[in-house]
Amino acid sequence: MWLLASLSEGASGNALDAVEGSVTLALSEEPPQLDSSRATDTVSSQILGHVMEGLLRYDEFNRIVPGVAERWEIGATKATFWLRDDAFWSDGTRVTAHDFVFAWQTALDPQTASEYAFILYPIKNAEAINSGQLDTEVLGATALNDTTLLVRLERPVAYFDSLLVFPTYFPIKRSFHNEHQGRYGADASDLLYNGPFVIEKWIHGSQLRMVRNPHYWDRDRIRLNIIDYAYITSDVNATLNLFKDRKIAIAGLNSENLDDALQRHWKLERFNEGCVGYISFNHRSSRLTRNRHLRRALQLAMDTNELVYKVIAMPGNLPGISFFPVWLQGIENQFRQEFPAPETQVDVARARGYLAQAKKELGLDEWTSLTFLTGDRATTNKISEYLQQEFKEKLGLDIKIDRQIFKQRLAKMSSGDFDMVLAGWCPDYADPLTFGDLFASWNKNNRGEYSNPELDHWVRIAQNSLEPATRMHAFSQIQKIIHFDAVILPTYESGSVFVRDPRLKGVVKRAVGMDSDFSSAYIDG
Amino acid sequence: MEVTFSFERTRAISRTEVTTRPSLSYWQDAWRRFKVNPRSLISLYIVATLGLFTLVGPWVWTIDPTLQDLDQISVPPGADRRARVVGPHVRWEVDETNNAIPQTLSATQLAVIGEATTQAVRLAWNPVVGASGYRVYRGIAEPASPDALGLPLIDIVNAKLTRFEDRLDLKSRTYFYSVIALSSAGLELGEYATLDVEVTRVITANEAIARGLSERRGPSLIGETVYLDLHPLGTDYLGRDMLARLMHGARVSLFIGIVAPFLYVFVGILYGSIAGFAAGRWDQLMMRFADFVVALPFLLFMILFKIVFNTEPGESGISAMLLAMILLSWPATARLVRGQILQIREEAYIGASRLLGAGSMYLILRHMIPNTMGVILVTLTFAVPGAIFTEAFLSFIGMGVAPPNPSWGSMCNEGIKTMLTAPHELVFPAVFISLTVLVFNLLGDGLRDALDTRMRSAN
Amino acid sequence: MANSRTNRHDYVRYAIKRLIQGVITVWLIATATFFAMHNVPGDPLLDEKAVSPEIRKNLQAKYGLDRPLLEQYGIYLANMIGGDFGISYAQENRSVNDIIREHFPVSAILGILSIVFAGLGGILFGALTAINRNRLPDIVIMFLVILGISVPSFVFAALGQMTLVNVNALLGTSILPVAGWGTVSHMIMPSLILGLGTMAFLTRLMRSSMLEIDNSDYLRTAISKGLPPTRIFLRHQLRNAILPVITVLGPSIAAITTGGFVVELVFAIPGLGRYFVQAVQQSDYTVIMGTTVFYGAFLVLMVIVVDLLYGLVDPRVRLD
Amino acid sequence: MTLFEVSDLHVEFAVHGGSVQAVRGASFSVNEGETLAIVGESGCGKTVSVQSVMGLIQTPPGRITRGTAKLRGQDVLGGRAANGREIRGTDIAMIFQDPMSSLNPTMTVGAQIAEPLIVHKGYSHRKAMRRAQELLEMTLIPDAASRIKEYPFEFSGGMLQRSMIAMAIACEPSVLIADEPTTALDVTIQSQILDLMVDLQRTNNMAIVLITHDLGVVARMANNVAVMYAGEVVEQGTVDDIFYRSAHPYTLGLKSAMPTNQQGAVQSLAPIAGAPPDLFDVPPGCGYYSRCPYAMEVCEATPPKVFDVDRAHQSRCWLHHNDCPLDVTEIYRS
Repeated sequence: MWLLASLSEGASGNALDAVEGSVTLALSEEPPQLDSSRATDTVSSQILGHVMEGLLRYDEFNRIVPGVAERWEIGATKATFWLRDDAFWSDGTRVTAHDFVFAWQTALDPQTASEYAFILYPIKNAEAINSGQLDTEVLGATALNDTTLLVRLERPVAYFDSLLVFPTYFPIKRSFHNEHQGRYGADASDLLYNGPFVIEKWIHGSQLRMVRNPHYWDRDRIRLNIIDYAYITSDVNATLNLFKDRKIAIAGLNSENLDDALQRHWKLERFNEGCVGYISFNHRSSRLTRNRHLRRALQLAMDTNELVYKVIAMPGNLPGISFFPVWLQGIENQFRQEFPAPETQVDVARARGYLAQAKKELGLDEWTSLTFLTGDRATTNKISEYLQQEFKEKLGLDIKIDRQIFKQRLAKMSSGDFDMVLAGWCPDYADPLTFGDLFASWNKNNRGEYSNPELDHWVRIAQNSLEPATRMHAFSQIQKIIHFDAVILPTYESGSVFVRDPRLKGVVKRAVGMDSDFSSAYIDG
Repeated sequence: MEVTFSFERTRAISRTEVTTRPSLSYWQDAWRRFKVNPRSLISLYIVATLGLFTLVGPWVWTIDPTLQDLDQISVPPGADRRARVVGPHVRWEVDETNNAIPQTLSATQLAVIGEATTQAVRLAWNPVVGASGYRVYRGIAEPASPDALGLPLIDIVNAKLTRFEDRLDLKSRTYFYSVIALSSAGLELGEYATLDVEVTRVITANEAIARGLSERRGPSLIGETVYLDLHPLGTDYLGRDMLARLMHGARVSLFIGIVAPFLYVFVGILYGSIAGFAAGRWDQLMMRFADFVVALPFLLFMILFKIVFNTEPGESGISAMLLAMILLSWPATARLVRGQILQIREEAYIGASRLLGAGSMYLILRHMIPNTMGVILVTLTFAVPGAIFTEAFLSFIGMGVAPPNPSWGSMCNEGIKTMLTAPHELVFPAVFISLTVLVFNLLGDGLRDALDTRMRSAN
Repeated sequence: MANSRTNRHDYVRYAIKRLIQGVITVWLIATATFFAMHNVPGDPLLDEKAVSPEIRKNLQAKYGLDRPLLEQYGIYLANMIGGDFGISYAQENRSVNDIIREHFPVSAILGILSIVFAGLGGILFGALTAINRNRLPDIVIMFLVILGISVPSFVFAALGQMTLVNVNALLGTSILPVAGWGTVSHMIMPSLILGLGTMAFLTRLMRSSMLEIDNSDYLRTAISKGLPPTRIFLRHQLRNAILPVITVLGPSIAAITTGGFVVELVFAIPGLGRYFVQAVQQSDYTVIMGTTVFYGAFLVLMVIVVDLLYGLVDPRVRLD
Repeated sequence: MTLFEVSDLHVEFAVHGGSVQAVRGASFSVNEGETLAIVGESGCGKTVSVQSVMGLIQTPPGRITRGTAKLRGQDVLGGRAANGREIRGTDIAMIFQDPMSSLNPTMTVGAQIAEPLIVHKGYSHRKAMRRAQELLEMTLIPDAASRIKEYPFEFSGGMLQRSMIAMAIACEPSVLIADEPTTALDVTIQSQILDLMVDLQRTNNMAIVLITHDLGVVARMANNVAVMYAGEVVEQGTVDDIFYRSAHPYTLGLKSAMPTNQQGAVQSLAPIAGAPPDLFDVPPGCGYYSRCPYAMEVCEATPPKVFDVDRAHQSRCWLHHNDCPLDVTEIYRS
């Protein structure tokens, strides 16, 4: 058994080793799924981003640059990709267009039951295949030859290139996948890599060690030889202690241990994670929160500045104004600069007016309590207790906090067993639509079952148009509806602070895809 | 000198012996020995104080435990509470373009605009040659090197915007703001400029009025120095008064910490003594059932009990938890008591009293259980902290006391996070839990010595 | 005339009988957990991003969740007896067998080490406090015991790790690793922390039972034989006082294995505790069943070992 | 010279509100090969005296305030010689009243017998166990070979007492103190144990200090007798002195409370009225004053001195004072 064998050598090396070119880090949890056709979470995409490469990739300035594809053209109805001839798998064989077709067909195959299959729907017949109406062979992606891939689109997609970076679009070699039937992605030996690194050793729950992939076509660009995730724990203090003990090179901080980090004169860095926290209302007819004036009253009573600056108290977090986060690109530069979001000043008097109006419209003589569903993470506890008290003091509303563990919370969200829920949404791809379509009436993630034909109309436009101006205008209309109809109340745009060993340079943090990219990192001094 | 004795006969028989040693009944003697033992006396005093603290406390210290004071978050006891009243925060209309021509290589003339208060600190500086943006840091000490400028507050991506308003978690202390230019690629350029800023604590007028800190109203209120609410034991992560929360938390934690253990130890004693007394086949069966209960996944069944009880969301699930704890935590005591009973069962006095016609139940209750008192008291004293922390763990998953109501265990859970920076949030609840456990231990010791008849003669 | 004393043959027969009972107990545990698990709301296939009905249908078919509960139970039991604990929902391609094979030994070693720490410490300190009763060592150790049980284990874990970091910083080299697993030096601090609570409990128990045998006649006989105090302590006092301590070792192993979750989290140890709690949060049926059955079996085994140990130490207990 | 002598022994127990003078100046001695019986009602201090000499009482609350104990002239008070050598188990051994609870339940009988040999004589374990088997055989326990491997709960009361004796004589002690060895046993076993003790005494020339409240046992076993009452030795002398020439009213009372087995003797037993004094509040004069039919004023106020009635026969009673008007011989003839 591995445990006894490794009793002698321990993972006690130092965080950075310039000679060996090795970096030691910690992972917040064991990557649950390394089969790219079925991966869903950030930790798995963090690893996949280093060991696999799609048609395109992000460079260190977050620009989309060639990956396995040397050249590509994306039109309204089809896209063509010309693959480079020096892209190899880690077993020395060439990466061909067939590998992409096979990967996408597998992801859409109902048998695979991949929860992220919907991200392939822009490709022709994808949705029909995934719902079992069509056979996988008729997918609109065909390999004309080994190095050219033709993709026919279901509808024009302005942001198709930013989708191709997503793990579900990564290639999978058919023969290898079939050999490892059922166990593809289960262990280091059950994966074939075409990215900058390969997984050399994976001891589940304990260590995941990646080393340089000699077969990678762009290997000269990679300056690190070893990326060793030697510790796996979700306890923030534990990772900080490992950093203090110089065992890992990067550690995340929370508001509680900020001062401790400051006193140690470390190099602190801030990163805007790109996710949006918000209060989601239950718009079902059986719930009080269907009433617009009640939601507007809550909107006017909530002071997101106080929430972010005093309660969350972490740099990198921005007060919630719009459901579209600041980093989203608009036509020329940031969407929020070109289409500023309507803002509300806290106005308790007007809020109470709306409340009284809501009471009349709902025909209530006394307000009953509202159920505020939350998860069990530390930050959500603090925020929910703060909001509960604010709404009680300013509006006299009795809010009951229903704290649930992860799966129970999801069950209640799906069954609508809540009035308000503290939720959050992170982007899948770098386009406002990943936020914009969330409250469309047909979207299953619209757990509050909000349906507004006008909003649906704008979402359709944003989905089908290729014109940036029309799409951005559509998103600004969606932004107005969300605000004035108080569909949801944005609370904060999430950010994080982390400490880094100053000698480790070139680490790129991104809002979309893998959150820290070490492929362009290097050790200096 | 020869002493003469009188050898006259006396009627000796009539003089009956007057016993002078004070005779004590069992309970009197037990009480006397209990009183004289210093440890149990201490425990009685602590019980009294805890009782007062829990029951009378909230009437004396009437601060609402859920009232948040966001100007005093995680404030240690005895912190300075002076604050000056100011108007509400006004948005800082920043003229976008500062088209002064950048001459210098570092952000010179870094200065505070207006007054630096806990409401906002407004900074301005001169544009830097070649800068396409600026990064503002805030440190709590003079920066030693460019790599230790402190907390990065913001990355300004517009070279002309040389203004910044900091409102993040400002406390009344000295901050060291540093500004450094950014290249187009976001890398830090050239020298950093640092400015130390003394931040004074302020409170908005309507907040002061809402908290009743001053009788004045209107303009005469602005500028007045008021004292914020007193928090003798400091405040927690949402500025709520620790003393009030400890008092209200005591009700939940002491109730759970005392009632739950008594109940499930009682069940354990009964179960264990029956198993021990029955011995043979029954004993085997009952012990195997005890193993079964111990091995059940605690968390899963706690959730199940909460569902069974369908406690309203937001209601305190104390009764569900109490039942769940009773049903799941008795085996340890049962196993221990059974072990003792198996030994006692062999004793001669058991046979004797059975000969005198004592029924099984009487035997168990009158003869066997009192003799396991030592062990029972020990398990009891350990069940108390166990119950308190189970409640804390469960309220973490929404089972125990519903937020915003406090309990000692949940306060410990929260306090652990800020252990380094705000230790008082962890120390106070932990001390109170330790006191409760101490009381039970000393009481346990005192009772065991007092009740143990074998100790009767020895002092 | 005298009742017969257990001999080697009895032990083997008794152990086999207990093992059979153990299997039945584990089966009962599995059954109770299975039905409790399915009555708790929450669905293993739910995820943050909602799953379209078709995909949900595929997933349910794949895991057999669409079949009636009793049928699922039958399938599950058949597989379990065949040694196949199924595949985890949350980590689709890892079989529960792998999870248990890789992580159970870690938790077991951690659990056993902390029991050994707790046992030795408990007996040693318990005896120490009993021998010099109401004098300084007694009071000091009693204070530490109270501290040991009234401060939650996650506080001790955090404090323990922090002191390790400072000590390593002070000495310049890391004498004990701050976290992680692999070498023996990784196991010391975590198992010590995990065993603290039980050690405090065993100390009190030992003290109480030592005091009880202080007045016993056989102790007086031993003294009248002029035996040296150490021999009296080892062969007469300790052997009799240890009995209640052994009885409680069984259940406290359960407390330690479940308590392991916190220590495994703080010290980044790849134990089963983490999977145990995450499985319940994720409603990951197969992992819940796998971990519960394995923990249940481990516990039942430990209780049998404790009872056999008890039979060895106290001959009066007839193993029938 | 006398083998083992205890003189002027005072033992006090601290209790609530004062202290109990359990032993108020007891003195007794025994020679090699002889048996001294210490007899008296329960609570007269006989067990406390021997246990305190052997250092078996818990201090606190018990404490030896005065007195000496000499073995062959060497002071052995508290069970250890002046130079620290352990006397207990080697030179002086002890057996107790309740054999059922006097052996360690978790150790085999053989091991417990072998222990003194291993500790004091340096025997190896195997040699000690072989010797233990011989000792058991000496105490007439059947099938000793398998018995040494058995545990105390597998023995009957009589067998346990035999093992206790075997354990006591393991190191051939010169003095065996038997604290009511047969009280807990039924009569048939009782006489076997007493015969065994006599045989062992003869073979090892061992002195026995026998504590009992049964005059029958005294008559059968003792060479000399010490009668104790209320923490003092009120009369001491040879067994014939005590039985036929008793010189203390309490001894008379004891004898009249004992049935005789002469044929046809019709005799009503006369119990001694009243109860022994509470030693918490020691009476000023003679302890027996309140129950003594011949009590005199001097007895009430002044504690009696020890009078030599005969060469080795003393009595602590004012009747022997030459000024005493009563005819002593007349009293004691009955």
